[in-house]
Amino acid sequence: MEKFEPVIVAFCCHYCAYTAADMAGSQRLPYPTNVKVIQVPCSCKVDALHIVKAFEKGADGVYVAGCLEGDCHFKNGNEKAARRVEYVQKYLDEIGIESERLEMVMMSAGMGYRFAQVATEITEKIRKLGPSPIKTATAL
Amino acid sequence: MKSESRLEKILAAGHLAVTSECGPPRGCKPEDVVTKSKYLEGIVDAINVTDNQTAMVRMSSLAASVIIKQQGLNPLFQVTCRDRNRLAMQADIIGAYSLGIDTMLCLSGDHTKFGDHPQAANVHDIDSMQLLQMVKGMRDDGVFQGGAELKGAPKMFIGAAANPFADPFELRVMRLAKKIAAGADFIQTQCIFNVDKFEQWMEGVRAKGLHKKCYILAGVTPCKSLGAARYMSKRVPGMDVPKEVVDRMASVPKEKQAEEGVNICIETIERLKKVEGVAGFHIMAIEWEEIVEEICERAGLLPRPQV
Amino acid sequence: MITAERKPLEELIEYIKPFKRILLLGCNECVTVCSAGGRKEVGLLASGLQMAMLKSGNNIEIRQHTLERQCDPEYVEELVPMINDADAVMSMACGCGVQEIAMRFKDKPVFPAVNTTFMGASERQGVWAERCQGCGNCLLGETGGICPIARCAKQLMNGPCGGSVTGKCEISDDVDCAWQLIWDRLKSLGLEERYMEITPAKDWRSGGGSGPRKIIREDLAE
Amino acid sequence: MQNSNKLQTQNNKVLVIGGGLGGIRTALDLAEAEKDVVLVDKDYTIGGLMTQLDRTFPTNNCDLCTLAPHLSESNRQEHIELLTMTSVVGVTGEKGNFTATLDTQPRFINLEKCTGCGDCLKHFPECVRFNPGLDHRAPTCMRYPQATPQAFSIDLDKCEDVEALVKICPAEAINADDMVIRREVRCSSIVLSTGASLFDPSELDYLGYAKFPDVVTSLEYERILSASGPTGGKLVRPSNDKQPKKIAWIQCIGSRGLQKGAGSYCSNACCMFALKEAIVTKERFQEDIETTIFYMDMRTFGKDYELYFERAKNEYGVRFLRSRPHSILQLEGSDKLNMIYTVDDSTKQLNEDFDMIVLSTGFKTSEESRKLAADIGIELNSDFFPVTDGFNSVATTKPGVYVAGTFQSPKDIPETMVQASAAACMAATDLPVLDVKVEDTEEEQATERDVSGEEPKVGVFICDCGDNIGGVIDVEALVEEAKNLPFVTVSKAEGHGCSRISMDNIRKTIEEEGLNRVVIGGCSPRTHQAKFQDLIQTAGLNKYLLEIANIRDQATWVHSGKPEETSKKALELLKMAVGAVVKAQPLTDQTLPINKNILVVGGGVTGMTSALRLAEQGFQVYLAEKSDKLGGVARDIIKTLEGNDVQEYLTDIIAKVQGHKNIQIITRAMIVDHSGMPGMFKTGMQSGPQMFYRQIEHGVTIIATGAQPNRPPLYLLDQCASVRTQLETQQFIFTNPEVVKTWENVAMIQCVGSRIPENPNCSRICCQNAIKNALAILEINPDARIFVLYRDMRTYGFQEQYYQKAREKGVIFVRYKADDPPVVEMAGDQVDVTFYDPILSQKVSFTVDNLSLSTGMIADNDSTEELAMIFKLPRTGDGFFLEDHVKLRPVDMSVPGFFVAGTAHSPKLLNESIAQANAVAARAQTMLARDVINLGAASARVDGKLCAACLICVRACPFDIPFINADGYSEIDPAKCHGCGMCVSECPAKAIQLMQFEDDRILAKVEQLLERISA
Repeated sequence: MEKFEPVIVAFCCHYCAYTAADMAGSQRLPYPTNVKVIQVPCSCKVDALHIVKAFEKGADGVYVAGCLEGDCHFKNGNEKAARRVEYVQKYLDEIGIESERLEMVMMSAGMGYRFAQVATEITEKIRKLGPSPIKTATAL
Repeated sequence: MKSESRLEKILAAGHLAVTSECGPPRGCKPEDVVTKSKYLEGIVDAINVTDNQTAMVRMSSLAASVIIKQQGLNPLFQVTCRDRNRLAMQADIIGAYSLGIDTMLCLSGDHTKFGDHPQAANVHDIDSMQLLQMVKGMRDDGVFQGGAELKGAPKMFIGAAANPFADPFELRVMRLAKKIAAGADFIQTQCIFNVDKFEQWMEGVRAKGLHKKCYILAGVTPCKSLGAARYMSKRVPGMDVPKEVVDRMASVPKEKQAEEGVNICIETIERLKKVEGVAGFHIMAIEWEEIVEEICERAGLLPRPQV
Repeated sequence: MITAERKPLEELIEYIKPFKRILLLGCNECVTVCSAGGRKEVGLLASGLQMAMLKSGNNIEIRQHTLERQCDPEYVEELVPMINDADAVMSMACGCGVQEIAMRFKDKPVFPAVNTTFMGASERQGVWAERCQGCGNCLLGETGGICPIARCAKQLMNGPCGGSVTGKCEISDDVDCAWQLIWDRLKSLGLEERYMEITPAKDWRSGGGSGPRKIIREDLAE
Repeated sequence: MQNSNKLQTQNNKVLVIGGGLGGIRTALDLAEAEKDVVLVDKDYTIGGLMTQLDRTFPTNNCDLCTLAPHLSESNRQEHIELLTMTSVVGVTGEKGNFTATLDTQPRFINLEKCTGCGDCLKHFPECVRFNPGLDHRAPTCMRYPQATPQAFSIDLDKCEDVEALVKICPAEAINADDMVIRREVRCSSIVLSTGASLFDPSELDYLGYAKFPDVVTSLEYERILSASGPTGGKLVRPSNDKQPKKIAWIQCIGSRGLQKGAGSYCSNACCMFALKEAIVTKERFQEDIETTIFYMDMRTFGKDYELYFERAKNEYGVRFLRSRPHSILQLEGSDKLNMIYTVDDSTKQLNEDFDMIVLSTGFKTSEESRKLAADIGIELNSDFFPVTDGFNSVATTKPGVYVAGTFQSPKDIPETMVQASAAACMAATDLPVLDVKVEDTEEEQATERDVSGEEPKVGVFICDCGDNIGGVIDVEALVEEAKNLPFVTVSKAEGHGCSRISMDNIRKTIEEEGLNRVVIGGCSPRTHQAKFQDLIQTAGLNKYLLEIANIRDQATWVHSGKPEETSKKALELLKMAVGAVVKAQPLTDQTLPINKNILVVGGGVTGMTSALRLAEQGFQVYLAEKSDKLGGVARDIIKTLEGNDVQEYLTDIIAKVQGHKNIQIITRAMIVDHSGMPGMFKTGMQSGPQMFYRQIEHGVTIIATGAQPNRPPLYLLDQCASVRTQLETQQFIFTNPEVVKTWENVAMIQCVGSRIPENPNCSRICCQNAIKNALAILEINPDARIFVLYRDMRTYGFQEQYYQKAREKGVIFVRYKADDPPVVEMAGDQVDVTFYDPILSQKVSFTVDNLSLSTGMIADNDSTEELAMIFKLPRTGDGFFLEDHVKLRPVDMSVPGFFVAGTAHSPKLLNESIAQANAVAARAQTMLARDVINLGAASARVDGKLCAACLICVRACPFDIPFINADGYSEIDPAKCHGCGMCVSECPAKAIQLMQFEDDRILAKVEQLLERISA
């Protein structure tokens, strides 16, 4: 079997995380290619359904990236998103998908280095976890 | 006289009554009931027999009451609304009376959540107020709760509980009045540690003349240890153990704590004796029945009067 | 409204294991409002079941549909074209909805996906609390509009037990003492003396004590 | 832009000097009001001090994302000519007709051509200015992706091979022959917002700043905390890179005349700055770190600042010591800093070790600013700050020249923003009023093609962005692969996609091929979406039929050394974009016509000032006052601390307001209803003695309802004739000087009814009030003995000088503690005051002839509550109206079209209220200058058929926009929706969609990315 390269979806809020990704870009901070960003206006826009669907379609990892606590452009969307992520993590456990495959992270717009660091750490973590059980099951 | 109850006689004669309690065993060991009740022989006027206390299954209060009765002592049969519907309760009351039990206490009962069968349904077909009404109806009017006539009415001396420390405080005197209206002949209160608050409650009781309408037995408990004091202050709902009591327990070495607990209890009794309307004491020495004698002795409650 | 909570996935998987094609049904009434069985939860459950089954090597087909109301036969009739394609139905409606499906489609297995919990109100976003037990003989008029049967852990009808502390019930700090609430209400209505009236033992026949209940409005019933 | 050919000869512009936060605000306010601005800054990018801050008080937010749009916006404004690396070398002329001489240093980069690709930086890092300031001792400039202008600057002195450098630029933007350009700009008015420098503590040996690396200034500490700072946000001691365990702040360094070279004033912002740093430190390390602030008076007088102070004390456990540290030493062999200090009024010397010590250094004006002031000819005070008008703090001694921000006086960000807007307002009054508006922007609006019913035809255009994309991956190969994606009709490489030629090509291709969807593979939509939206619009497509795949920032820039994987990822990003664009639907921006009338609620000085400014600009203003007279609280004030005559000012402005043809005054007005949306409000009110009902239509609402003097029943107030509020005291002094002459003892008690649990905030105005009255009493009766019993003297800014003067004149200041307040008893006509004297360490008692209580101001809760309900405006816990953004939008409210000014916002002085009134006028004009408001298209839309009316969206919305309408389903007003999508993701019936971010569009991305796997 070829080397496992996880597919990771990163839902990034426009105001902080997506801007931090741009920041990582302009500072040329490297991170693995496995992370694919989907832009949302606020991390609270990320529906539980989007996350679950991503896993159903075969994502190995998903993370939702919002602003730092207290910094949400829409008052408290990021805190709401964090609670939702926790809820979906429990559901993933029920389904039999390791909840560590889903994460909420927070960063400010200026934290390019953190964006790259998070992307790297999460990719490493998922790599260690191996392919998502759903992916394995569909491959059979 | 409403009944043949020894407790009623003591109270009616104007003596300070003394009751204590005895938790039935968690198994078929009638000798345990005997041992525990023997500690109280000649010390108290009636022995409360708890009904699945703290929602833990024990020998039925009816059976344990009968065993105590067989010892020639006076059981105080406790009945809670938690475990039985009105049919079962009335059946037990008739049964108890038929076996010579003439004094009872009507309670709501601790919630099953706290016991060893949290899965069990809480019956609560009727509440403690309605239970009082029901027993009074059986005794005075000779009818079942459903309206049918009783052939031979149970002449019970009817008790109820009161907790002067629970909230809403302003309702606590009214609630007592309501229980009296429903049929309570005597009252046993929650353990008193906060005497100030109890006095405040009694003031309200006297203002309404309730102490003249029923007998109020003030509940007291000796703390066996600092841990017990802390537990009661923090964990038992509706229990008011002021910080001074806990501090006082904490101020003595461990081996002296039981002694200190007894001291506090006796001082409390002495203080309560001066409160107008207190007709006696209900000494709850949970799993420490042997200490009751010392408390009564030192509090000047012995020997018990003969009636 | 009627409130419900999704059953653990494990239990649901056991139900559908023998089947290949499942029709997962939501209801746009109470269970939507309490976020237990609306379109969104149907989507989440469909996806979750699909994945859980895949993991155990079963590739099943789940179709999703949400009815306006599952406890009315006319709405249930909508399902006729879909029902034949399904080996079994799993309903996210309350117990009433599940039974309606079972009655209408006699030869189709139907399973509940939620536990119907209580009749309640939404205290705030995401929090629902029991308010009524449908005793059939409402005494809210006597108790200041707060129900001691549904909201007192001991169903006390004549006042608070000794476990009421600072407005909370002894069974949990999260539960308000119903009698504290009743008393506060009576006070603010100036009806304190009402407390002194003893509520007699309740007649439970109206509360289901004499078997399953039915309401018939002669003027409407055909 | 430097090389732009715009005519420099018209005098209908405003020159704004200084591109910090304040300068940007001034320029934006003017530009949005359609006034031309020249904004100059000596640095090579704008942003000033703000860009160096980590987080700002009192919300502890990182404000970059709020500030950033301001910065890029300023670049897009056609009315702003931005001249960076430029300084003003001379100014001649007068109001209405100034000529400024400007020198622009060579950047060696042509901004018109530069795409910000960074190739020059990559190859010649040593000679390109882009790196963040990594030396925490010399914070220079923080870089952030929104840098404006988005271009680099070359330091040619450091470049060895100029030719090679020039060649490296793919856009041919490097111009080695660039040189200093001198030009003249004519302008009607000038705004100085050059900011201030910070006090340099190096000279103060005893603080050891020059000797010990672990002694830092507060700004340096800020940089250490900052994620973009030298340590990447890791808090470490500069001496050993280890995390400190104990940190101390020392306040008032360079302020209050305390040190050699210090200003005589209070620097205003340092207390909050230190609190914020201590709190952020505590937030990050909790128990792990001890924080102590050594202070003289905690001056937390701003809106809700006192609560922040309380939180620091009680929630975060920051330790506060009222103390003046004596010296800082480092003992032999120790790596700790040893501080010797005394506490409170004790003389005992204490000794304590710290790992780091932060010096809260104050503001001072820079030599450059002083020189500029001299060149322009404005007067400076003894502390080298401009002398300004007593009632208009932005007006200098020279007509037509205004000043804002920290160059005016030391201040924090919100006050800087207020003054910046106020300066914009004043500067605009000097411009010639233009009657005819030039309509030149709408000329080439192409008609939009109806694409509904068409099969999607997607065009993919991939930029190589020079080497940025093309140098990493094979763009041609990517173009070929993109051709195979579903619905893709055309796939092309486009060089620099954002260059004029490429844009032209794309437009032609769209038209020729009849494309109906466009995907750009290039850089960030954050910077380029608007540009490409404009482009496809000119090609006849709805601007929302566009997706941008950010293959530069998210692929080629960040995966160096892995060309193969990078290509794969770029293709995946394109696939996702194509999948999503296929689902895209044409959307219409929400626009609303604007009603240009203004309703000002409140006829005090604030309301009148705003009304007058707007009326002068030709707008129709309705001024509603609930009482029967104009003037408000100012009617009871006689003079200001500085001695200016309030009554004279008031009489004057009332006359002007009453005489202005554009102002309609409605007295005894009671607002009863309100409806409509921003730009087209309807407000109903009852007015006049008969309470007639009338309705006013207006586009903007200004809340200037003021506050009321507090009158708590404390210290015998209203029980004893010789107890007076400070307001009453002032009146008494002026009307009964002969009685004042007889006074032997006078006491004043501060914080009466303020900073207490029931009213936790500081009333801000009382300390200066006490000083004002104390000085006035001494003027009449120099022998009077005056005790001021205080908790903290909060004489911020230049008020400090009057505080010092009062001390010199013998006023006795005695501090009392909140838990041991003074006791007063009636003693006949007099009053006995007993208080604890910390110096004598005992209680002392005096019989006083007059007791003045500093009772401050409170919100007029009854009326603010009702107004808040009618207008749906948020309020603070203590009943003041809440602004939209505490720092950056201090007079805008969260409901668009609403502004707040004066004491309705929080207690403040008259001139501070006037500044806000002017600021509000400027902010209102930015809205009123437009004919319509564009609200964008990203709003939530409810499908009524699916809605279960569950109220979940109603409760979830952070802005309270959804409601259940008369038809029984949820309705969301697109004009009010902020577009976060919270309701969408919470809706249990899936009945809501957020336009532009519809679920199927997001899921299409997920599916496209993972398609290969599930297939």
